[in-house]
Amino acid sequence: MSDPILDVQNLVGGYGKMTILNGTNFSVPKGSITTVIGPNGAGKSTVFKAIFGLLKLREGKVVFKGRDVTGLSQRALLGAGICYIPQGRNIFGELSVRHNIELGGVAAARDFDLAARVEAALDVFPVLRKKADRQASTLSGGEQKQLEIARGLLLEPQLVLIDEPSIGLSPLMVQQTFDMLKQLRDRGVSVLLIEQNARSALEISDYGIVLELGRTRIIDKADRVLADPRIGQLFLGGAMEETAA
Amino acid sequence: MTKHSRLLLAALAVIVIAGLIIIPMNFNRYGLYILSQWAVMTIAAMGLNLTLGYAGQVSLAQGAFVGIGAYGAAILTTHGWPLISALGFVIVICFAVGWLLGYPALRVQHHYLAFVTLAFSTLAFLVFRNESWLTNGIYGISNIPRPEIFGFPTRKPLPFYYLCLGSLGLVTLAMWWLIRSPWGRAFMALRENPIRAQSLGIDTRRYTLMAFAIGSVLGGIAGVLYAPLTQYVDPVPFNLQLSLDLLMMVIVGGSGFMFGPFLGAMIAVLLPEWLRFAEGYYLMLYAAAVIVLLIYSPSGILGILDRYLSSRRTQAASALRAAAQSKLEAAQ
Amino acid sequence: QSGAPIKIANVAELSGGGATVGNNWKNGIDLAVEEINAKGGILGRKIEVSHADSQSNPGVARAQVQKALDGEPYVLLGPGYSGSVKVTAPLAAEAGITQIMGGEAAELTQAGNKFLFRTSFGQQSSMPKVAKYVNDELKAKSVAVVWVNNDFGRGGRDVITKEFNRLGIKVAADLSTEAGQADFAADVSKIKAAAPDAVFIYVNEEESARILKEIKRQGVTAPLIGETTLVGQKVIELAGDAANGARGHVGLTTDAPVEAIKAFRDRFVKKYNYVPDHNGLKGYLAIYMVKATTEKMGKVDSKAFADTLHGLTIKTATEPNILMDVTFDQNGDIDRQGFLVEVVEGKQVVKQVLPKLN
Amino acid sequence: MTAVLDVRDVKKSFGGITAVNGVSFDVQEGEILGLIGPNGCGKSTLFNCILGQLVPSAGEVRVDGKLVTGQRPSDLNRLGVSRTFQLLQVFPKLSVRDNLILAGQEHRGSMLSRLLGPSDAGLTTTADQMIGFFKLEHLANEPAGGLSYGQQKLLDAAMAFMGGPRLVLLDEPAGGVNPTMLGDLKERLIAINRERRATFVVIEHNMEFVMSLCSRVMVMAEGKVLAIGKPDEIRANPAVIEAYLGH
Amino acid sequence: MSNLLDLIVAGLATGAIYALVAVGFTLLWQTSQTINFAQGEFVMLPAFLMLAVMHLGVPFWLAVLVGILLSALLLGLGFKLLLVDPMLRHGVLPLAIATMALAIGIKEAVKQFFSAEASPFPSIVPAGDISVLGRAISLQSLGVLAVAILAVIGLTTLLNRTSLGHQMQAAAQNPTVARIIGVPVERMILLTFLINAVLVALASLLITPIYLAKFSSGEVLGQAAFIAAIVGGFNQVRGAIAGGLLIGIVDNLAAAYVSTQYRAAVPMVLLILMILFRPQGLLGRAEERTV
Ligand SMILES: Nc1ncnc2c1ncn2[C@@H]1O[C@H](COP(=O)(O)OP(=O)(O)OP(=O)(O)O)[C@@H](O)[C@H]1O
Ligand SMILES: Nc1ncnc2c1ncn2[C@@H]1O[C@H](COP(=O)(O)OP(=O)(O)OP(=O)(O)O)[C@@H](O)[C@H]1O
Ligand SMILES: CC(C)C[C@H](N)C(=O)O
Ligand SMILES: [Mg+2]
Ligand SMILES: [Mg+2]
Repeated sequence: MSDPILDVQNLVGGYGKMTILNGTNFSVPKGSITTVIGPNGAGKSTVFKAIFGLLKLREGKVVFKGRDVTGLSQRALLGAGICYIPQGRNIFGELSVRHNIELGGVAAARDFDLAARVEAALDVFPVLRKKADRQASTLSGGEQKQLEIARGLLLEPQLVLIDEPSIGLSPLMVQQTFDMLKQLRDRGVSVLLIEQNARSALEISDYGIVLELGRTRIIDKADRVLADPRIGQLFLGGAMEETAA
Repeated sequence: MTKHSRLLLAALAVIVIAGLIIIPMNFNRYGLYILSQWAVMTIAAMGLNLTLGYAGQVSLAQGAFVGIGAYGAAILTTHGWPLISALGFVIVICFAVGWLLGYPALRVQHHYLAFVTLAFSTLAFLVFRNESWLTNGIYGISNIPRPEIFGFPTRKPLPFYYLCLGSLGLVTLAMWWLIRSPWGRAFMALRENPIRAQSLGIDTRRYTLMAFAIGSVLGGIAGVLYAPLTQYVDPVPFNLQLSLDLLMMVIVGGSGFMFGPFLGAMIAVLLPEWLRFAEGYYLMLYAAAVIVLLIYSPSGILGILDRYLSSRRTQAASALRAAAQSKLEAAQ
Repeated sequence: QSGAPIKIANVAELSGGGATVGNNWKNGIDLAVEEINAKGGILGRKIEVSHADSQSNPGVARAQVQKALDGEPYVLLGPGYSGSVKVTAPLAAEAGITQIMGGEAAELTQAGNKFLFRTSFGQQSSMPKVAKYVNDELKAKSVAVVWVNNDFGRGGRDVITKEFNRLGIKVAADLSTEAGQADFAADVSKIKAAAPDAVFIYVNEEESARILKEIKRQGVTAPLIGETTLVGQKVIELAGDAANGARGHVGLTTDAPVEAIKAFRDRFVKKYNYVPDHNGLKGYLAIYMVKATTEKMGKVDSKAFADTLHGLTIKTATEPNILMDVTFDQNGDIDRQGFLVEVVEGKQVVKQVLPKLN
Repeated sequence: MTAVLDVRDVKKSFGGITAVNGVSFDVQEGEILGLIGPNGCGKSTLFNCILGQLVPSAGEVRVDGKLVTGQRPSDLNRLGVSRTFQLLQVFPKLSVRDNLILAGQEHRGSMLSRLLGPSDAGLTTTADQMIGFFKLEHLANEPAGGLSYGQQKLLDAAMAFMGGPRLVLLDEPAGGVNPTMLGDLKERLIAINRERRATFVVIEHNMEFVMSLCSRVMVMAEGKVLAIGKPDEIRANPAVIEAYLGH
Repeated sequence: MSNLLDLIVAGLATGAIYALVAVGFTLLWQTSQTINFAQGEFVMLPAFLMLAVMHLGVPFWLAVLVGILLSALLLGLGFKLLLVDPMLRHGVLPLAIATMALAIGIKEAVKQFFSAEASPFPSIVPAGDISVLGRAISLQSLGVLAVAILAVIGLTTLLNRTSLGHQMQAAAQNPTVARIIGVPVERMILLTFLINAVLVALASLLITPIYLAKFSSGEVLGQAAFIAAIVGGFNQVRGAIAGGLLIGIVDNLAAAYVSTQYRAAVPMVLLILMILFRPQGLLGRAEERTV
């Protein structure tokens, strides 16, 4: 693999006494789209939380552009050029759509042209422009997701952590979103993506990572992962089932 | 829960109950009075714990129901009714009023609900104070008799304490049954996610009203014991402060835990007494103690225990996950 | 045994709505105890007072009195709120312990309790004097009555209304107010609308100050009359100019033209840094009542205490710190000099001394 | 034969915005109807109008021929209509098993018998079957709030099946669910459909899932019905491709 | 009729006081979702701090400054660090209860270390009345009203028009998400409490000359402000003004035309009706949400 922008080393951590990540290792090559797949409950989202400093790690390191960023504040991580768009609904329902987007620029540097970026974001998502002055909670599920993506990308990050963006988006919008990620890559931005929509995601990706029970099982070029016969079996989550029974 | 820990719990329960029966036998009047007060307040707090802790309906009116119960008992027993029939009367009244008070909860929640019930508390106080023809107003009702239970007089402090303790026991049993029944689960559903609950066929209206009505009845029962305990009822103790105190008992003890109110009432009723040695500073100490307790465990005293138990459970689940992992590793 | 301290228990409103009352009372007690102990105590025995807080709540008062009685005190002092007195008096009576309290409600001493004593005039004796003054001096035909809606205020209002009725004075407005009330605009505008010949005001000190200010603002000119709580030093301090012209009957006041009281006031201010209200005097006197009674018996005997105090007259000649001659009747009510005062240019001026009856 | 669900001219507007603009359709017993359409076209709002979460501004909803417009969700549920929501909606502090028991208990006995009867309303076995089916055994006693997104989504769907419903409305049940589990979900859905002749309406953006599951698909756009028909017809409909599917 | 006008003007004066206390109340809700049961005590305390400083022989104006500073330190920074930080994540109730305890603590401390007596407090607004609609209204009351309105205008602008304000609201609505997008949540909360602390200090300065400095004066104020905040609309700072003034007027009209014994009931009934039929308050907006 080429020069990594992000290097995740031996992460151990979880929720309370529950250990979810048990020595997770992988790295994200610079200027690539890397997709993480794995069964439900594998710990994919947990890895993202760990990278973004939202999970107390018991062990391990997160290295971004050669610098140890483990446990930095979110503001610092944003400043360093990482952004995180989590799974589920994460908007400020009582604020207007526009204000929600603008808040994406909170961590911006002083010389950052926020207004222009907001306009650009509204260009990318015409629905949001149409509803810019509405209370964000009145948006439909998919529109809220678009809002989150627009807000998350406002700062022009170097590394995007994006957790299942396709949930709730119409096929057309999924396509658009994936196209957007591709464009980002073409501009040199690195993307770390989690998707259950594995096939489409891997198709646009350079690398694929399969995560199970908190550990990376396969790390390879995306097309090879797609073709890997083990994938089908892994998605069954077989091991878990046996132990629990 | 393992069999072992269940046995341990049963043993603990027996010891506590025996303690509550035996130790006070050589208490002085004051000690018995305070303990009786604890039992009475525990009953009222248990009612609020149902409404608030389990069903998630914020109420600042529980004190008013204690008042309704106390006035009901005071008025009726001074007119020659036996306490038990006064109790019956109060239960019916509190159920009905509690049910009605629940209606606003169908429209508004959280702090808005808190304020509607706050308003009710204030109104109840004004009625107690202003409707002299019924309540004797600010002068209050004195010479409230203590009852005879199965021919045993409870005029003396010790028998009356046993009456309070016995009532607490009965109420606890009933509450335990209620909470572990499907009703209990429905109440919690109301608290956790009313919208989802509705779509699962849970008649949130009826359960909300029930939560208010039953909780209020417990407030009323506490009041029925309060009147013969102090043998004098006036409006002052039933102002908003009592409702706030009861709320505090629930939260400090651990809201949504069966035995939270027992501990909460202990903090609210017994702790200030223990702190009296500090004289002018005792209420300051008390306030500080409550604050420190909440800082240490915002989910209340039983929250500490709960954290411990759930971390043990999580540990077990974590071990299971680790086992699965090594199996997976081995399979490769 | 004879050298052991005499234990006295005080239960009072040290916190809550009555804290001002209770703390004055407590301070008065402590001052008296300090004086007595400094001079060797009562019959050679020191006094030891325990203070307990009733939180201004009758239920708590009952618990605290119970606790105090469990400790078998020589005498029980307090509480100051009539309601709290009412719940606790039966307990003390049952235990056979004398209770010297601060309540003013008329009914307290009318229930035949043989162990309960006042430190101030009950409303049944103060209100008729006020009514008489309104009738004889002000020649008012109609009055507005403003009272605080607790047992103190309501009690006073009930007695005075009866007196006014008896004298043929019309109650033109009957206004209840709340403890802690800040805005009296509506009440005063009602007074104004009723256009009475006089206004009777029976509320706590701070509220007195506020209503006086509002009365001044709205330009009500009818004479204002009240009781101790209308014309006290505190009210004058808080109300400023607005207090001028207010009159009232006062049983105990630190402004009384009595040397002993002035001296008391100085001692109190020296110790506590503020001028006490009548509750401070009441607490102080309670302790000297204990002293005088005990010395009269010649022994410390809690059983005989109440009997001795009934019918007892304590004279300043024998006990200077009783401040004014006083007699206790069979109900525990007091007979003592009283004063009719008026606030003139920010000073309480005694207009008339109402002599002790017998 | 009357339709299980009959929706006539339902409209819903919020202030000036018309989210659902006169939608009519019906669903026959045993049918699985797919509901697709671009984001914000009014699908969820339509569900909410049918199920009483929102009161429609106009129009009628009938279940088994009975007019139910504006009825409370809980009453509808006890008529045998259940649903899931687009956003996660579980009871976070209750255990997974309690979530499921709760989902079925109101369909057992009367209010009184539920108070006096057994604490699980006799549903533990059914609940555990459901848990087994969605491979959540190891989490059965965990609070539902600690489940991963996909797991909660599955639990949510499982809850909709607990009361033995006749008509189930699912709002994006597949979102975030792993493809393998999605197969299981589909299987379960079809089994319930076959065994109990339960009827389904499924909002979903996952075309594979919709097209392989549904007998008919309805497409909405801008609050209106754009097309309704067999999956193949819909897939080939140029208007649908334009508005929704893309290429 | 003239009587009615009298009552309304007088009600405005009292209402202004309620409004001023209520502003901080709604601010705390809107920017940290906390309910401060000690808000009344927060208004009571700074006056005593100023009095204490004055006892040391410090001139009034300096004492005022020191009082505001101390208040920011104690009621702003201290409050946030000690109570809010550990409890904020656990929902509204534990913190609300802790503030109830805090209210007891503050009252008792003032009583114990200062006095149980009421004392007068110098007014920074000159005494005297001016004529409004032909009625006398005191300059003090007008001062209170002016400050309340200024505070509301300032805060509304801050919250709705500035990025800082949006960040504050975001931090309150969903701290986790706010953090993710880089809002310094801690700092926003601190700012909230500092603003509130300064506001209560100002309120104390203006209100105490009217209410007198007394350990218990926060009780009435706190409750009135509470009700005013709800009636006006809890989630809108400007609702506090409307709610406060309305409660002040209604209270007076109730006393005059309903019954003095039940005067406290009338605002309560108003409150209940308000909540049932317009829960978002007079000027609040509905908290909408899609399911
Ligand atoms: N807040 C939490 N508290 C406790 N346990 C949690 C919490 N969040 C997740 N878990 C547990 O951690 C494990 C991994 O969760 P995570 O959300 O990382 O899974 P995921 O791989 O993202 O799954 P999905 O594809 O469903 O989103 C799950 O078993 C889940 O039960
Ligand atoms: N409470 C509301 N107030 C105002 N507008 C609303 C409200 N709820 C929904 N809307 C609007 O109604 C339209 C339809 O929303 P709906 O949630 O039904 O869309 P949907 O088809 O479910 O979309 P998605 O696929 O993104 O979930 C949207 O434009 C939305 O903004
Ligand atoms: C408020 C006080 C003056 C109380 C009064 N001593 C009473 O009798 O209740
Ligand atoms: Mg996930
Ligand atoms: Mg939707």
